[in-house]
Amino acid sequence: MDWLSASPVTWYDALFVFLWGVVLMLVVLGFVTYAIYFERKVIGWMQFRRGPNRVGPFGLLQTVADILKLLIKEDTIPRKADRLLFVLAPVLAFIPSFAVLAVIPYTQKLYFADLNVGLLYYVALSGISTLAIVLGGWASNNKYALLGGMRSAAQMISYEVPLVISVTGVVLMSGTLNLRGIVDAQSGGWFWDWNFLPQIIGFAVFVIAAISELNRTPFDLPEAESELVAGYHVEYSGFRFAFFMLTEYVYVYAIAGLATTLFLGGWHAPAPFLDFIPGIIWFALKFAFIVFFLFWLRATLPRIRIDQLMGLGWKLLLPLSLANIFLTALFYELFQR
Amino acid sequence: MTIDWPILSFLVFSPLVGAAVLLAMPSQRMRLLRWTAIIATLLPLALAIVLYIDYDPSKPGTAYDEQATWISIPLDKTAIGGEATYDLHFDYSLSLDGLSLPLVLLTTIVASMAALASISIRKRWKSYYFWLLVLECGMLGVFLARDLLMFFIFFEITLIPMLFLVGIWGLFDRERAAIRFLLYNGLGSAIMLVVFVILVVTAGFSYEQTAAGMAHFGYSGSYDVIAANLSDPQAYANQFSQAGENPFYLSDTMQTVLFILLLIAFGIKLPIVPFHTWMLDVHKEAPAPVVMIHSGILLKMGAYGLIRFGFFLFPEQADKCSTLLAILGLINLLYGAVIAFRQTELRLVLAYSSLSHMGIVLLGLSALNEIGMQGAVFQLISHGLISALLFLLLGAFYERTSTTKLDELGGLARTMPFMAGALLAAGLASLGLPGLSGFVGELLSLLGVFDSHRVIASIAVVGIILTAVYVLRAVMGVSFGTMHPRFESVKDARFIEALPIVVLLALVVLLGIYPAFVTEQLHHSFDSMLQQLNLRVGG
Amino acid sequence: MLASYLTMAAILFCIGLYGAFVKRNAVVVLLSIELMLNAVNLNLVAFSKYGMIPSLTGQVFALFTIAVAAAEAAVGVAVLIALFRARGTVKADEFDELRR
Amino acid sequence: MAYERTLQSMTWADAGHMAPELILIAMMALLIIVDLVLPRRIDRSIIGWLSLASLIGSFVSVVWHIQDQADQSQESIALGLLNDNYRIDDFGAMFKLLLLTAAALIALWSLGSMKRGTRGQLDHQGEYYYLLLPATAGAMLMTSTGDLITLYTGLELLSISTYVLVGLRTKRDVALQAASSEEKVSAKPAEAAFKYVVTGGISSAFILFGMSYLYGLTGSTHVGEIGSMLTQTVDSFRGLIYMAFFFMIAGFGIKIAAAPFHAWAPDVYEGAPTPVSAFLAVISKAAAAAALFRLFYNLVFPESLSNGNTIGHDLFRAVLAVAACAMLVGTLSALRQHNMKRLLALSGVANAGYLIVPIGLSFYGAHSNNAAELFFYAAAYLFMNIGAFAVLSIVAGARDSESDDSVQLRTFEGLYHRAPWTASAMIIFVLSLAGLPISGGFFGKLFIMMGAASTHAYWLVAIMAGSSVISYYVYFGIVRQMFMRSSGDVSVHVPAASGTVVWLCAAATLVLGVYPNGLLHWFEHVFSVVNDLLVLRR
Amino acid sequence: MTNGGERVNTYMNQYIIVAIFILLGILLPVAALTVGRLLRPHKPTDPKQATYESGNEPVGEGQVRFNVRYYHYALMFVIFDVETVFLYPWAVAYKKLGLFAMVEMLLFAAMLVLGLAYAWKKKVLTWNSI
Repeated sequence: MDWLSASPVTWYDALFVFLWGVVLMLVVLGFVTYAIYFERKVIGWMQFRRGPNRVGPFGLLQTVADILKLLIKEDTIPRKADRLLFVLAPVLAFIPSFAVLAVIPYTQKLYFADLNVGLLYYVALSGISTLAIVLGGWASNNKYALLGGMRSAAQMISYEVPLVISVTGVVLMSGTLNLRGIVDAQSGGWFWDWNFLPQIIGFAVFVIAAISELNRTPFDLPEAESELVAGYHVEYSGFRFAFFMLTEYVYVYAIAGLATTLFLGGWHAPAPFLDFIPGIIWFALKFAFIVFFLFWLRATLPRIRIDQLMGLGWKLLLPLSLANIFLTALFYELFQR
Repeated sequence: MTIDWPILSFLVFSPLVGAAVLLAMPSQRMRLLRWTAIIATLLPLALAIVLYIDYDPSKPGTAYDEQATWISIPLDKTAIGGEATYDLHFDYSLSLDGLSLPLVLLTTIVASMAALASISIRKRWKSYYFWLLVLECGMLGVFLARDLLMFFIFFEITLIPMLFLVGIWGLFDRERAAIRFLLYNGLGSAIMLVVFVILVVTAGFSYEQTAAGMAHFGYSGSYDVIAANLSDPQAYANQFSQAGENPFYLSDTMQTVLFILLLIAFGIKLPIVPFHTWMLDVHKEAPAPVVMIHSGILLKMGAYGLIRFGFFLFPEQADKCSTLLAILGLINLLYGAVIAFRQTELRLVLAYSSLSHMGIVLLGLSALNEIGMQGAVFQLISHGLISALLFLLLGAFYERTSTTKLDELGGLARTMPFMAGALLAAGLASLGLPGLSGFVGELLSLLGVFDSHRVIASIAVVGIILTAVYVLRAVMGVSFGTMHPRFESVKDARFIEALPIVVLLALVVLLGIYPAFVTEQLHHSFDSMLQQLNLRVGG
Repeated sequence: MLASYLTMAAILFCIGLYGAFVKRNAVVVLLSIELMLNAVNLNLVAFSKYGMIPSLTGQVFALFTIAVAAAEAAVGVAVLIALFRARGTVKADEFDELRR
Repeated sequence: MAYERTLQSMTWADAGHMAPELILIAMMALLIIVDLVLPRRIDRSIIGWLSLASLIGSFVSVVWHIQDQADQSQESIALGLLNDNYRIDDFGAMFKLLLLTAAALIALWSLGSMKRGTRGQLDHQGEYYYLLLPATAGAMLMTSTGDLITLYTGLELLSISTYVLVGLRTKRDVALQAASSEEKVSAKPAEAAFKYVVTGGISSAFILFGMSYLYGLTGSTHVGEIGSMLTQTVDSFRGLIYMAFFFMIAGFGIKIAAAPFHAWAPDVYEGAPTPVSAFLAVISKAAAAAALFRLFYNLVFPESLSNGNTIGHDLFRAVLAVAACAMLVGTLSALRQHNMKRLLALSGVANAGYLIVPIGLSFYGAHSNNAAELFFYAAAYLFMNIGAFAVLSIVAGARDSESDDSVQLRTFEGLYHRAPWTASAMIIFVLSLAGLPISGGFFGKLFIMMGAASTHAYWLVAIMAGSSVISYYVYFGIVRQMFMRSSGDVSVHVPAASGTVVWLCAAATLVLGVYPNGLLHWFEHVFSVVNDLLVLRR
Repeated sequence: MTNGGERVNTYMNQYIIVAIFILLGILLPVAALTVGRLLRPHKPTDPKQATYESGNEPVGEGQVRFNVRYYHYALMFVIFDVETVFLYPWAVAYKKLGLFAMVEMLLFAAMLVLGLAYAWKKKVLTWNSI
């Protein structure tokens, strides 16, 4: 949709976008609800368990029930906590996670903000969540929370660097930061025109770094129950805790969308003869695959140690992502010029 | 006889040759070091004597004039257009005239005598003689330099050796004396530098058309150029401009300011009364040979600078200020005399007497006529010799008696007849006894002043009488009267001490009975300046 | 429009300057300096859009400023860490060993 | 008037012209690797020698460039690389030679005074030597900028490298730290570095803030363009222009350590390793002064020419006021100082005052060699100051009592008896610092005074002369300790490298004093204002 | 997209969308928490509000001094994250710039890698304890 291309913007236009935003939000909330359900099911299935199956048909309402529980649960704020920051932290965590969704394009026509620096916008905003996590850990005035917060901050900033550098190769190939532009640059009909094959190193680094950014297994150290009780949100309960949780899953949504856009050709079909299927379907399929992939990893891999984690990020992924850029550039010089 | 090798450069730098030789010597060989230094001071002395004999006042300056480009910086031409050449010019320029000649001779003589008298120095001979020789180089340079920058540099060069000589070999409070010396004289030379810098960028500016049709502009530090420009009504420096577009214009007020600044700058050195305190410290603390040089020559540098840069460059302004100068001179004379009268220490008596005698110099200068000026310069020479002699004797006494207090000294004529006699003679010369050099200087100066400032001259006579009183009181007190028993066994002068005494005394007498020895040379130097003055003031 | 940006930047700059001079916590001092630099960036970017003669140069300049400021902050914090290790405090007014 | 910056990439030829800087940077990279790869037990002096070699190499390439230019044409033409962001001209080249000389001297001296096993040894020897290179490169960058961005980049490259250098600890600091029984342990280098970071940051912010206004008023960061635009816009935005320049003067004032922006200098110099203090005193000052000179000449001077507008004159006057303040404050506050490093820092404040006088002097037919004045004084200051600092490090190095931080004035007690030659060299430096003949410092001051006098700034001449006199007292204190006190007990060992530096500096100071003609002639021969200083867009 | 002015406006309008998203991001938690406040019980007691420390009485300050290592990582992050500020524009424009631009960026990256190698060698990247 060519949002607000007319100028000047009227209040009516703004309201229109707002309502569509609300729609997206509902979609995202629905996604989160059923992503959690799905995750539990997938893991259960992989571990020869059944997963949730009591509440509602096939346990479909399990997550809804969980959310309701959280909503009506008493909300305690520790006496020694820094109240303002404590309250602020989950909100601050959530805002960027939702705001980044503005730039993800679903199809040629379906997108919200068409920023020419879309990728940069994503990267910049997602960095803010780190702040919220540190804030939460600090404001709790609790040793576990603080250490968990610091750890997760260290982890997130460590992996943010390879993450943003790994996509530079994509930017280089498409010559734009606009996410729609990047998808357009991958059009060619066949799936090997997508970025993930030419940018295989970048893609690998991106996936690993993204998982770590999401604090998901095998990189879920900030929430390592066995070491830190529960990490930065140890003092959070009720709906405040829910927002941290929500943030994580919204980011799953965002990262899956981003990966689809950047590496998997967005709404493009894998082969020219499949073009008759609408782009949104292709997008959804790729998106779903990535989400599934994340859950799959969780069921498969053990958590790694923190020193391994940091070492992996700085000593392997960062040099690798840098090398990827120059390999790409060199390749371009040699064969495409 | 014409000397075609750069004798002036040899003269100025010959002490440095000695200094360099000294540096190569082992520092413990006291005798070797001493004799080397003495010989090193004899070298310039010999050269100075040659010059003195050879110098012919009837054709002044031509034979002894050494010039070479030292610093010549091309100013940036692209900024202005490139049609002309520009430069900033400082010359290596030494020149001799009737005014500097006697002072040069005086310098070499006193320096040699001081080197001879330095047997009282007990420590660190090597550095001592080294600095002494450097000092001599600086002093000779001051009297011979004919470029503003050269003059300034030599003037400054004298500071450092004096600093060390006072600060290391002085008496108890030597460091304080040294720092005061440095600060006062530094202030003086800083003021001088300011004046010089202003002179160079205004009066030093000249413009000439060179052969190829190119114009040449430039700043010059040359004394002659500046003097010529200042006296030339057509020069840039004297071209008044309404809108200030002539950056080289020196207004009348500015010239007066410059003259007064020079008066202060050299007045500190001379010293003129409110600026004299540092000089007392040096007299009190420095070792005798250093005081000989200080009182004998360094103070004269102030007077010399005042004459050369103050009076010669700004005769008109000097004329305007002549009453002020005369009053200052009178104050110096009376103040020095009165305070000297009240001193109980021989050192201080002599120090204040120096101050007082410099007052006479100032008086003579303020007359602004030939006779007064000659008197002033003669007084410089004469006082240089006399005070050198007095301090030499003082040092000798102090070495034997370890005191300079008048009430402790007394009756020394009995054990030391020669030295006491010399002291008496020097004292008489100092108070102006006819037949000795002091008389001629005072007489000529006062005669000059009588012409222009009658009242002041009359009062000055009182000062002369006072001088007689305090000098006699001090000298008599030392030589006669009751002798302290602990001085029974002191010995009279050794040969090496007697030698400078005799030489200096002889010169004092010589000048006293044959003053033309000096005045002859001076005669021509003042001519042009007085002409200039008469031209400008009269016309 | 421009005026409000400039005023904002000036205010930020002043706050930063005040903080840099007055604050006792060394970390806050470093932050204040960053604030001043950011005020400059605001100026530059505002000028590059609304200046007398708008041009991209201002944004380029701002990029350079950001990068260099980051390096400066990094060194600043590194130095502060070293200092903290030796002194066990980040209170700027306890850094008084010099001039004693 | 707005122009679009065409995208201009660097070419190999440009790289050739930038060789002096590139050599330094490349060598730094190389040395970092060498330092990382070499085993611990190997003495890091090797890195010192290598960085000395690269400084010399850079020097040679600058000389080669000047020579090359001279061969090609009568009037050397300045090159503007990368859209005139970077100026290869003789003004820059000259100052680069100066900076490289200083850096090389400092490196050589460090090889003596920070030798392994001595108490002057640094904890991070390798880092020290290779950080000298980017710092110098940054300073060089500052001298040849045609654009505010480049200027800022150079400034920060210099600053950030020096922040680290200041904070390096010597063995002595460690020993002091171990020896002090107090709860607060010694952390002088870190403290100094922190203070420097803070003031340096503030100064960058000031400079940038000023620059941002200049950019806003003219839409360009190219100094030539700003200069020509300013003459047009000057009437409508007086206030902003004043503000922009005052901020920049303040910022550069901090960098140059000119009073009243000098408060950091004594602390930082005291805490830093001595060669680093010298580096700050000489290279930072000279580079900032050169940059400020070019800036003022291009930005303010065109405006001051146009009739009726007085902003230029006011700004020049402001610089002169800072200069005067620096001279007076520097000397006066040095009077009561007993710590040698702080004393030299304050003397540096005073000298900074002299250094920026030529920037503030107006430029017209009767006075056109401001650049030469600045250059000569910077050269003289370089030698005398590095010399003095080197002597200080030699003297302090001899003392190893652990409770004493050994840079007090009394450390010099009786130096003449312990090390007569070093003391004699110190005399030369002290004379030069005080501005007494025959020394480079004297002529430097003299030329600046002549300049001031020929633009009729007589008040400034008086202040210069006056502060010189006051400074006699300061420097006499050192002389007094060295020559007039009885011998101290500690014998002085002069490391060969440090000794060489001291004597090179002493000789250079004397040569500049006896024959200033040489340097100045050369400068005037190579340099021409229109070609080398004005950054005009072609 | 007919003229420049309109293009600029469209460009700005995209940020209005972003602003709306941020607004929504704020609204949801505010709304949810407000609703939650109406629904949930509020019966604070002392033990409930005590800081959690595995059931023990809390010992000492909660905001303990943490390892300086975190700062090291922060420093590294600052340096490398800012690098991307330069990498992105470079990457976008790379095709227009040519080989020399690559060399330049290579040098730039090499400097940073040098920094990384330095940190590596100095054991900044090695995590030990806490």
